Amino acid sequence: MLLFLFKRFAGLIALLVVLSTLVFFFTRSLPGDVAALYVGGTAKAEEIERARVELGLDKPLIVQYKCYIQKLLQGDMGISLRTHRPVMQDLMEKIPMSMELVCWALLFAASGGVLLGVTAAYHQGSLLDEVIKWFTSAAVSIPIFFFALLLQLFFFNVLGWFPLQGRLDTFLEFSNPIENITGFSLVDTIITGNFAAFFNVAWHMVLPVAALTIGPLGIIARLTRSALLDVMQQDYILAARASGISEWVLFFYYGLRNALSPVLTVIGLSVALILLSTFYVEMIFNWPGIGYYALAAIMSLDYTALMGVSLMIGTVYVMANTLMDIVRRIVDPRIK
Amino acid sequence: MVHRLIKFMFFAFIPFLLAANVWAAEKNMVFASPYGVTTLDPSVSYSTELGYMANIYETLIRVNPPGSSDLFSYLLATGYSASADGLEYTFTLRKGVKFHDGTNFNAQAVKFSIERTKKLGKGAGFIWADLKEIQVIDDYTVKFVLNIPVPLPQIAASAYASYIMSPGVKDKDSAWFNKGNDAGTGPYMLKNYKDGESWMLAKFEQYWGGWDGKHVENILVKYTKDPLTQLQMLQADQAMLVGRIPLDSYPSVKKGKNTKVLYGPSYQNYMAFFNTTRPPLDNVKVRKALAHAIPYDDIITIGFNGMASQARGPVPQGQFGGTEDVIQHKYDLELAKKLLAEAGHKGGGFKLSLSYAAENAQEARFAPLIQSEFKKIGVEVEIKALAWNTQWSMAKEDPKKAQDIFLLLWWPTYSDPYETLFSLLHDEGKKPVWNLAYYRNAAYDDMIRKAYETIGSNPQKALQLYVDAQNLVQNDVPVAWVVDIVANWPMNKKLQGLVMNPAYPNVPFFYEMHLE
Amino acid sequence: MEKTIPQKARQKTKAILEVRDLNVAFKTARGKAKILEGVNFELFPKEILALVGETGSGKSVTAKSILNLFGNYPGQIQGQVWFDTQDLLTLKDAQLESIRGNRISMVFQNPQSSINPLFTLGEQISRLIRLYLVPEIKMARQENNLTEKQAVIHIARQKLNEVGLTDIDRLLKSYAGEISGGMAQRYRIALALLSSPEILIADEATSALDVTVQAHILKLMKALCQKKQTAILFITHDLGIAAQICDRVAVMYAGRIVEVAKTKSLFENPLHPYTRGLLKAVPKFGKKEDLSFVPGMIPDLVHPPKGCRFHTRCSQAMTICRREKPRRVAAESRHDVSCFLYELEK
Amino acid sequence: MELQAESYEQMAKQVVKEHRQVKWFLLGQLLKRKAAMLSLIILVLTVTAALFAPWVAPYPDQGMGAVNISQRLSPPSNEHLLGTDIYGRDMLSRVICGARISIFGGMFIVVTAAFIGVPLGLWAGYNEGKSGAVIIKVVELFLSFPATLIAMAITILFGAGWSTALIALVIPWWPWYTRLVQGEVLSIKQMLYVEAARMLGYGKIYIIFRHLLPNVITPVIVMILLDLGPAIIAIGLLSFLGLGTQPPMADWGLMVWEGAQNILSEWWIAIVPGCAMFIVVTAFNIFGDALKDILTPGRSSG
Repeated sequence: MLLFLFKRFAGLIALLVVLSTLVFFFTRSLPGDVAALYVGGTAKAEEIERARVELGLDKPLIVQYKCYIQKLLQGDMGISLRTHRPVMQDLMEKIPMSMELVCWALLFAASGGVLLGVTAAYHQGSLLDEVIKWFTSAAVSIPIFFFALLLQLFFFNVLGWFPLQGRLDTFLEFSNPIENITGFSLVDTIITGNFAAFFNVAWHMVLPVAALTIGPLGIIARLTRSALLDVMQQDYILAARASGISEWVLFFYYGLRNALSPVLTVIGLSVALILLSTFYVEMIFNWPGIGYYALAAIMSLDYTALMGVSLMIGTVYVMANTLMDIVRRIVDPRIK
Repeated sequence: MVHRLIKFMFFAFIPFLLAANVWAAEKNMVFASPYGVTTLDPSVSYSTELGYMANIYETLIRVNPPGSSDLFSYLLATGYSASADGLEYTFTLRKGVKFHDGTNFNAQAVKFSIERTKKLGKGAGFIWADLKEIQVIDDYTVKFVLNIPVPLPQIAASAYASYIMSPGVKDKDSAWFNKGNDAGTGPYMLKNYKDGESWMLAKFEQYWGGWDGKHVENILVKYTKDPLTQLQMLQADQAMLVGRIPLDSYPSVKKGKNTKVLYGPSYQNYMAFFNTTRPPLDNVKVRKALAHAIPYDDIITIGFNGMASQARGPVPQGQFGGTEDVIQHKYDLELAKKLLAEAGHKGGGFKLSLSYAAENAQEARFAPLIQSEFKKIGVEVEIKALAWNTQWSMAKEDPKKAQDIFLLLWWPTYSDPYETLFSLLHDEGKKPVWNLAYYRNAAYDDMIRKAYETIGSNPQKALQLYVDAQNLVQNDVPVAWVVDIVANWPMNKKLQGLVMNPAYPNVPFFYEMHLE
Repeated sequence: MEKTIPQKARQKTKAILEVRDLNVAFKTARGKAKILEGVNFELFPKEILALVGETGSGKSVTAKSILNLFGNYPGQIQGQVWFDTQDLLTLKDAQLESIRGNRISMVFQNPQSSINPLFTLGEQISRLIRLYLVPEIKMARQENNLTEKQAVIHIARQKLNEVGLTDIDRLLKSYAGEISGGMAQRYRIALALLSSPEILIADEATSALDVTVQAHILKLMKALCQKKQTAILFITHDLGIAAQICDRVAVMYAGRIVEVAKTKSLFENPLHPYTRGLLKAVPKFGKKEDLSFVPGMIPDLVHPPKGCRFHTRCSQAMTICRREKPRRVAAESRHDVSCFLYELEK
Repeated sequence: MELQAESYEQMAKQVVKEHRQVKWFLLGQLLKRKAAMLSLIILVLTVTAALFAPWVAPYPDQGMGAVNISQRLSPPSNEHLLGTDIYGRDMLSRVICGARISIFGGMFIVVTAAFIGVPLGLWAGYNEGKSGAVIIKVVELFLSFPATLIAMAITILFGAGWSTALIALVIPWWPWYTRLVQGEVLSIKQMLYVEAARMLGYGKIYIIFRHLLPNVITPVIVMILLDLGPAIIAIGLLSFLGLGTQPPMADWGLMVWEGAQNILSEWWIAIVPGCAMFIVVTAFNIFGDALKDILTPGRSSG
C-alpha cells in the first residue's frame, strides 16, 4: 500500500513536471509579448522593458525555466497578467467557492447515480428500468451549457422558484456579509450563525448544482446498472443463490459490494467532468469560482493564470483518481 | 415532499426578501456593474475602473456635460488663471478638504499626486508629458508650468491620471491600492473590496460637499459580466443601476413598470482600421470603396438597438472638433463597386481578414454585417474573434502579418480632440501603439500639433485646423469611422439625478443621485 | 423469470425429485429461445443420475430450473419440479431459500469464479454455517466452551478437513484468487454438503479441472454422498465420467431428454441415434474433447426444427420425424427413449 | 503443438467467417429495437439534411450567414418555422447548416482519432517491447488529464477557429482508441490461431493486418459510434466559449451562445440549436448503445 501510494505520488509529480514544462514552453513560444500583456494599455517601450526585467523575461529561456520550476516548487505560480496578483493567492480564494459546488454536485451525482443504477438493475426489464434508461441517456446527452440555460429559463423565468444567478442576494452582502473562515460559504455561515446568508446561499446553489450534477449522474447511473447486472450474472452470485442466500442480501450486499470498484473509478473520473463543467456553470450562473476565473483568464489571455488553473485541475484530477484507487484497493482484495 | 421543501424554502426567504426592500429603500443601492477593475492605483488607472475611481478620487476641475453654461465645474480647485502665453496656469485650491485617510488636502498634495503619476508613467500618465514643473505658491495655491501651450485645464480635468491622492501613500505601490485601499477625497470610500466579485462605495462622512440634501450614501457594486444577469437584477429590483443589458431587451426595459433607460451623449466611437501597408488596402480607392460598403444603418439597428449614429470622423459629434464640416462616407454599394472597378478590382475577388475583441458584444454583433455587405461587392471577409490583447498585439507587431481590418472601440482620455487625433493617426513608424492603420501623413501631424498649441490662445483657429486635419484623413481613408454611440444607463425608475457626462464615459456620479 | 404452473396432482412415486414437463424459454434480442421443451426425469434417493449432452443441450438450464436460480433474468419457466411433497416452481422466494443449499445443494463448473472474490473463504463458509448449522454451533459451544465465533471456526475446520483440505488456517484467510482450482472445488463441495442435503446437483463440477484432480474430486464426492446419503444429479458432457460413477444416465439433446437408462444398459445397448453417435465419438484415453463429433451443429433454439429436434442431424430420419414430436416410450425395462424408430415398433 | 499450415489457415478463416456471419445476422436485430430504429431514422434524416443543406434549407444563404434585418427576432411562424435570430436569419436554415459543422466535425474528430489511435494500439498491443511501452506511457499521460481542458489549452495557444478546434480535440481523443485496441489485442493475441500463425513464422505486419485488425474492428466501430455524441458536444463546448467555430459559420454550440443573451425573451434562438444538439446526441448515444449491445455483448456499457 505504501509503495503504491509512493508510486502514485511520484507519478503525480512527474505528470505535473511534464505538464508545467509543456505549458511553460508553449506560452513562451506564443505570438504576443508577455511583458506587453502584463503592462497593458498604452505602454511605452521602456515600461515594457521594465516589466520584462520584473518578470524575468530578459533572461535566457533555460534560466527562466529553472526559475519557474523553482518557484513552482515553492507554490509560487507567478503573477496573473490580468489581476496583477499572485496566481496562487487568486486560486486559493476561488477554489473554495467552486469546491462547494463541485462537492455537492459530486455527492448528488454519486448517491443519485448509484441509487438510480441500483433501482434500474433491480427492476431490470421493467417499465421503471426503461424510464431510468431514457432519463440517463438524456442526462449524458444534454450539453451542460444548454441544460443550465434551460434550468434558468424554466425555474427562474417560468416558475420563478429559484434565483437566476449569483451566490448571495446583493442586499445580504451588505446586511449579512459572509465571514471568510473556511471559504466554504455554507460552512462559514453555519459557524457564524448567519442563517439568513446560509439559506440564501443554499437557495442560490440549487440550480448550478443541478446543472453540474446531471451529466455525472447519468454516467454513474448507467455504469452502476451495467456493473451490477454484470456482477449478478457472475458464477459466484449464482453459487451464493444456490446456497440459499436470500435475494435481497444477494443484490444489495454481494452485488453492490462487487460492483463498487468500477463505480468508484467512474466517480473519480466524474471529478474532472464536474470541474470542467464549472467553466460553463459558473459563467451562466455568475458564480465567482475557479471556472469563472479560468474563463476570464481565457478571455484576456492571462497565461500565468491559465497555467495555474490547468495545473490545479490536473492535480485535483490525479488526486481524485488516486483517492479512488486507494478506496478500490480497500474494498477489492483482487487489486494488488 | 419536494413541493413541501420548496414551499418551506419560499417562506424561509420571505423575511430576507423584505429586508432587501428595507435596505434598498434607504439611501443605499446596488449597482450591477460589468466594469472590471484592472488596477486601483489612481496614477495608473486607465481602464474600466474609471466608474469607481471618479467617485473615490477627485480632480481639480471637472468638464461639464455639453450644454452647460460653464465649461468646467470646480472640485478641488476653486478657480484658475492662465498666463497670456498659455505656459503658466495658477489654481487656487479648496480649503477644508480632507482625504479619506484623514490628512488635509493642500498644494503639496497636488504636487505630489501629479508628480507621482508623471513619474510612474503608466496608464494615461503621458498626458503630463508637456508639464515642466509644479510650483507650490502657498498651501492653497499651485502653479503649473508648461513646455508648450497645451490645454492644461482639459488635462487637469482628465478622466484618467489627474486624480489627487493623499501624500500618505508616498511609499505605497500599486499592489497596496489593489488590495482595496484608497486615498482620495471623493464622496465615497472603497470598502469590502473583493476583486472580481463585489465591493462597496461607502459614504465618506467628512466629504467637503457635505451630506445635506438627497444623496445616495452606500453603493454596493456587484461585478456582473453577463448582460442577461444584469437585466434580471434590474427587473427583479435587485439592482438600481446596471451597466449593460442584452441589446434586444432595451424596448422592454424602456416600457418596464419599474425600469427606464437614460440616454445621453458619449464621446465613444467604433472604427475599423485598414492595414494600409499591404495590397489591396494600400490602394486608397479600395479603402474608400470599403468605407462606402459598410452598412452603417444596419449596424446601428443590430449592434446598438438604434442608439448610435453614423460617425463622421475620428472626433465624435458633440465633442470639440466634431462638426458637420467633416466629410462623411455614406453607405452606397454602387459607388463602392465603381470605386473597386476603378482601383482595378472589378467585382472584388479578394479576401480580407477582420478581427474584433471577443469581449465586445457590440463588435461581435455587427462584424458579421460588414462581412455580409462586403460579400455583395465581391470581397470575402474572414472574421476572427480574438481576445482584445491578442488582436491588439497581432495588429501592432508586424504589419505584414497583421489583420487587414481591425475593429476598435475608442474614447478620449480628456476632452480635447488632440489626444484622439494624435494617438490614432500620427506617424508611429513600424511599431505603433494605436496607429494600427500604419497611416503616415506629415501634413496631418503638423496640423494637429499646431491646433493643439493654439487652442489655449485661439480656439476658433484650432477648431478649423482640427476639421481640416480630419478632412485630410477622410480623403485617405486609413480608417472607416463606423458609429458614434449614444451612452445609456438602464436603471430603476426610483433612481434620480444621474447626469451623463461624455468626458467621463460610463461614470455614474453617485453623489448627484438619490432614490425616491 | 415468470412461472406458469398448472396445478396437477402428483402421482405417488418413490422418487425424491421428479421433473415433469419442464419448459424453459428465454427472451433474447432475437426472440424467444425455447431452451427446454418437455423435460421429464426423476431422481431416486441415494442414486447418482448423470445428465449428459453437448454444450447447449440444456443440461445446465435444467439444473438451474430445479432451484429456479435465474433471478430476474427475462424468461419463462413452466412445468413441475416435485421435491418431497412440494412443487418447487410454485414456491415463493423465501420458501425456496430454505431449500436451496440446505436440502438441495449445487456445485458449479468453475470453482474459482463461483467463490466471491471480495470475501475470504472463512467469511463465506462462516456465513453458511451460521445459517444452517445452528444446533451444531450450540453443541460445539457447550462441548468445548467456545465463543460463537470460535465455534463457527471450529465447525468450518471440521468441514474443510472432511473434504481433504489442509493448512486450513491459511485457507480461511485466503481469497478465491489465491487458491488452486482443485482446492476451490473441494471448498465448494464442503459448502454444498455442509447441511447434509438430500440432493446434490453437480453442474459440470469437474470439467474445468485437470484429469488427476478430477478423479480425486469424483471419488471424494461419491464417498461423501454415500456417507450422507445424498442423491446426486451429475451433469456432464463427458460420457466417460458418467460411465464411471453413475447409476443411471439421461441423454439430452436440444432441450429434450432423448434417452434414459441404467448406465450399463445405455452403454451396452444405446437406442437413440444421437446416443449411438455420442458413444462412437467417445475418445479412448479419457481425453477431454467436446462431443461435437456427431455431424452438424446444435440447432438454433429461437427457431427450433419442427418435429423431432434431432432430425436435422439424424441419419435415420423419417418423414414423421419432421412433422411430429416423438413421445417417450419404454423400449426395454427401465430404458426409455424418445424416438419414432421405437415408437413405431410398438 | 503441432499444426499444419492448412489447418491453421482453415482455423483462422473459420473464426473470421463465423464472426462476420454472426455479426451481420445480428444487425437484423436492430430492426426489433424501437428506440434504436427511431434514433437511426433521426440520424439518417439529420445527416441527409446536413449533406444537402443548400437544397434542404428553406433559406440556404441565410443558413450560411447572410443577414436579413427586416425579419429579425421574429417568433416561429409559417414563413420561418423556427423563428429568426438577431440578424433575421431563418433558424431552421441555420440549424440545418449548423448540422454540417457539428455532425461532420464530430465525425472528423472520432474518425481521425481512430485512424491515429488504432494503428498505435495494434502496435503497442502486439509489441510489448520498448516502442509499445512508450506508446502506452504517452497514452497514459494524455488520459491522466481531462480531454476538453487539453483541447481548450490548444485552441487558446493556437488561436480559435473551427479547424483548430477539430485538431485540438483529436489530440486528446486518439489515446482512447489506442488503449481500447491495445487491450483487445492483448486478449486476442493469446488465441490459438494467432499463436499458431506466429509459430508458423508469419510476419508481424501480416499478423496485425490479417488477424488482429479484423478482430478489433467491431469494438472500434462501436466506440466511434458512441464517441460521436460526445464529439459533437465537445465542439459545442469549445464554440460556446468562443474557442471553436467563428461566425458567420456556426455550429450548434455557438448558436446556443449567440442566443443565450435573448433566452428570456426570444427563447427560440438558443433553444432550437440546443434541442437539435440534444436530440442528435441522444440519438447517437442510443443507437451506439444498441449496436454495442448487439455487436459486443457481455461488455458492460458505461
